[in-house]
Amino acid sequence: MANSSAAVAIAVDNDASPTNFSPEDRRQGLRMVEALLFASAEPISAEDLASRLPIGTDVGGLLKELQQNYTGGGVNLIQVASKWAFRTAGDLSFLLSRDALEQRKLSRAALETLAIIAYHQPVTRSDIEEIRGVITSRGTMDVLLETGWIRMRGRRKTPGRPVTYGTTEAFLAHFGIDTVGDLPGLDELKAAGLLDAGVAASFMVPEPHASDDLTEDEDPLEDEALEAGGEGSLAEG
Amino acid sequence: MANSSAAVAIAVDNDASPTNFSPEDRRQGLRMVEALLFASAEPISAEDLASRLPIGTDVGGLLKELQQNYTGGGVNLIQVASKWAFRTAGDLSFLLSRDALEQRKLSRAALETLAIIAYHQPVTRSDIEEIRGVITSRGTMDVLLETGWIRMRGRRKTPGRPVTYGTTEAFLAHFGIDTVGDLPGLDELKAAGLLDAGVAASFMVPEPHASDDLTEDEDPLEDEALEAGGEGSLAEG
Amino acid sequence: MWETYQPVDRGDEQALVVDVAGFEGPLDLLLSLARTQKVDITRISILALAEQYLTYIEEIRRLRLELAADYLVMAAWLAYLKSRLLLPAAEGDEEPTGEEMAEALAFRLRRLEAMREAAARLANRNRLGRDVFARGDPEPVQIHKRSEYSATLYDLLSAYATQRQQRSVSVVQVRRRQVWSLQEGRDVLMRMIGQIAQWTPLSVFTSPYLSPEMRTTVTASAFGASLELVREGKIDLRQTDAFAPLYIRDRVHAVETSQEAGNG
Repeated sequence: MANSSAAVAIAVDNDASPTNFSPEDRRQGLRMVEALLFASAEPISAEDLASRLPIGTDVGGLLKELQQNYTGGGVNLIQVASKWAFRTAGDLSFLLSRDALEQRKLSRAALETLAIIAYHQPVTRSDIEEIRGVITSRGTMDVLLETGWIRMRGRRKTPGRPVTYGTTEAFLAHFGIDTVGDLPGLDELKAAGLLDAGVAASFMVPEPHASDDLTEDEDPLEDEALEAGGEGSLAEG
Repeated sequence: MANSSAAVAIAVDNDASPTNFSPEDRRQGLRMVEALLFASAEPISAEDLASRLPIGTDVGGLLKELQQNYTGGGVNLIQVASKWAFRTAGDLSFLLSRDALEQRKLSRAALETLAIIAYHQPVTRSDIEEIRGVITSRGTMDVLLETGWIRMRGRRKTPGRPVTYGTTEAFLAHFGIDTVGDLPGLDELKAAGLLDAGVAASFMVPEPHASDDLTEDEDPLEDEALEAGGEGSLAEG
Repeated sequence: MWETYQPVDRGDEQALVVDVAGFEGPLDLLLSLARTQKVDITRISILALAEQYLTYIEEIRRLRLELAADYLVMAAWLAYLKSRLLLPAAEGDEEPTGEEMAEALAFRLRRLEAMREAAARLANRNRLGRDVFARGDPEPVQIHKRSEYSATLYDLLSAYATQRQQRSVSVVQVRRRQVWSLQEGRDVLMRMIGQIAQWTPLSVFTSPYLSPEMRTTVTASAFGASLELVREGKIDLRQTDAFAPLYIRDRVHAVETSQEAGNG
């Protein structure tokens, strides 16, 4: 993940050979970035912005400037899911609670499972069960899949080829996280060895890995698995 | 309209006896107004804003200040029907529209019509219908005009003054021919196997009129015809 | 969002009689018991914890409460762990030592605890649609579809030649066959379905258009159009038997009518 976001920065920098952009061009560029981001409810990537702006626009620089301009305001420019979005300032949540969408309350089991998937991804159902020490009910996974916050990534290259799970962009967007590497407390957990397999060295619990690319010990999902995911994961348990 | 917004301003001013609001309170008020307007699905009236802000907040003043802050930016705070909303700056509306190019094939009817226009130009819609033996649908002509391969040349000097059609430079460019005079004639079509050798002796393939100049029995198009081409051609049929 | 974890107060004997169903498995129960040691989970006494767990399980069994197998398996394992911790390991023992086993359990408890904290941290973040909000009235990008047509000279010439040739032959025909296009059939139906809530034979819709020689084409295109409308959810189509008359009904209208009937 860190790698891919570095790649983005480089790509943007490459584009942005700020050749002969006048201060006026720059001001106009800033207005355009502001308008594009403001108009969209969904986060937009720097590449996407670049593709909609004059060639050579220093998108990275403009984004930083814009972010600076909005700092401390009632609306902030934030980075989520490796993209950019305007969001109301977090401290004003009391003011806007009236607008809050009715959100489905996740059970404690579901939230715990979500956290395990986020911090340990790619992770199989039996990994989750090993950590929680209890069978994961079918309903828990269904609820999480329904939120769109987790997805089936692939299959682990181990006997039984269990389905692996990971988080989605929607997860990052919902929780206001830029990349999986930015999960709160991730470094401390890593340092404490709590993301290591530890007990049963027979299976691997790698570091969170949300990139769409499969890891070495993952195979792609076949179509059948995507449709009948429940069945696939049952076989695992 | 102007009246009702004046009334609002007065009402707000009445509410807003800015008693003892510190600069910090004012800054916070501005942030709140900004966040509320940003998150709202529709424009909000000053009264509505006031009802969600601390009592005594100078909503009118804050709105003016906020509007000032956004002036010249990519997004503006505007008044619609005496309510307030953020909107993309008018001069940047082009950012919010995108062209999607779609590759399409011409229908059989359009191809036939196009070929008839090419060979028989200048030709009216009823000429085409006589040659094809079917009514030319409005859509067919629209599609052909959209391709840029045909154009309205003028009007025939006959009762009803029907519009005459011909091909364009773009037509020649697309089909890779220099002039319409280079379109294959009867013998060439036969040689190419496109026409049966035994076609009736009376069967003729016209020599296309290659010049952009109007023929003797054509009048120039009036400007109105260019604009309301559709209507003009309806009248013909 | 996050149901706060409520450690069961086990300060006295009364508290031991707790519904075991409230726990999410033996690890959860162990974590909960560990809290009663009132020490940092990293410095917990596994031996004391094992004893607590076993006491608890015995109490539950004494009360003849049902226990899931998981809890009993854990109890058996903890009893074994206890014995390993209390008795010196035999010479050449291949099995893990009591300390290793205790450490493994402590690790699992720490890890579960850490994941719970992580879950709570996630749940308490400023969340989209709850604490922070996106633009409420986004201005979507308008996509203007522009078509680019392509055709080859061959397409053009063969269309021309074929058409002219067919036509030169068909001139002989006395009368041009009239065809009711799919579009026309569709237009007629669209104009009319708004008015028809009850099942109506399709032929009623087309009859004003029927002349003997046109009957076939009209019926075919009206039928084709009606299928398209069914697909778009605008009308319902019904036929009781093969070759029986087709009935159609305006779907929107029909729904409203049935609702009214339901209310009345």
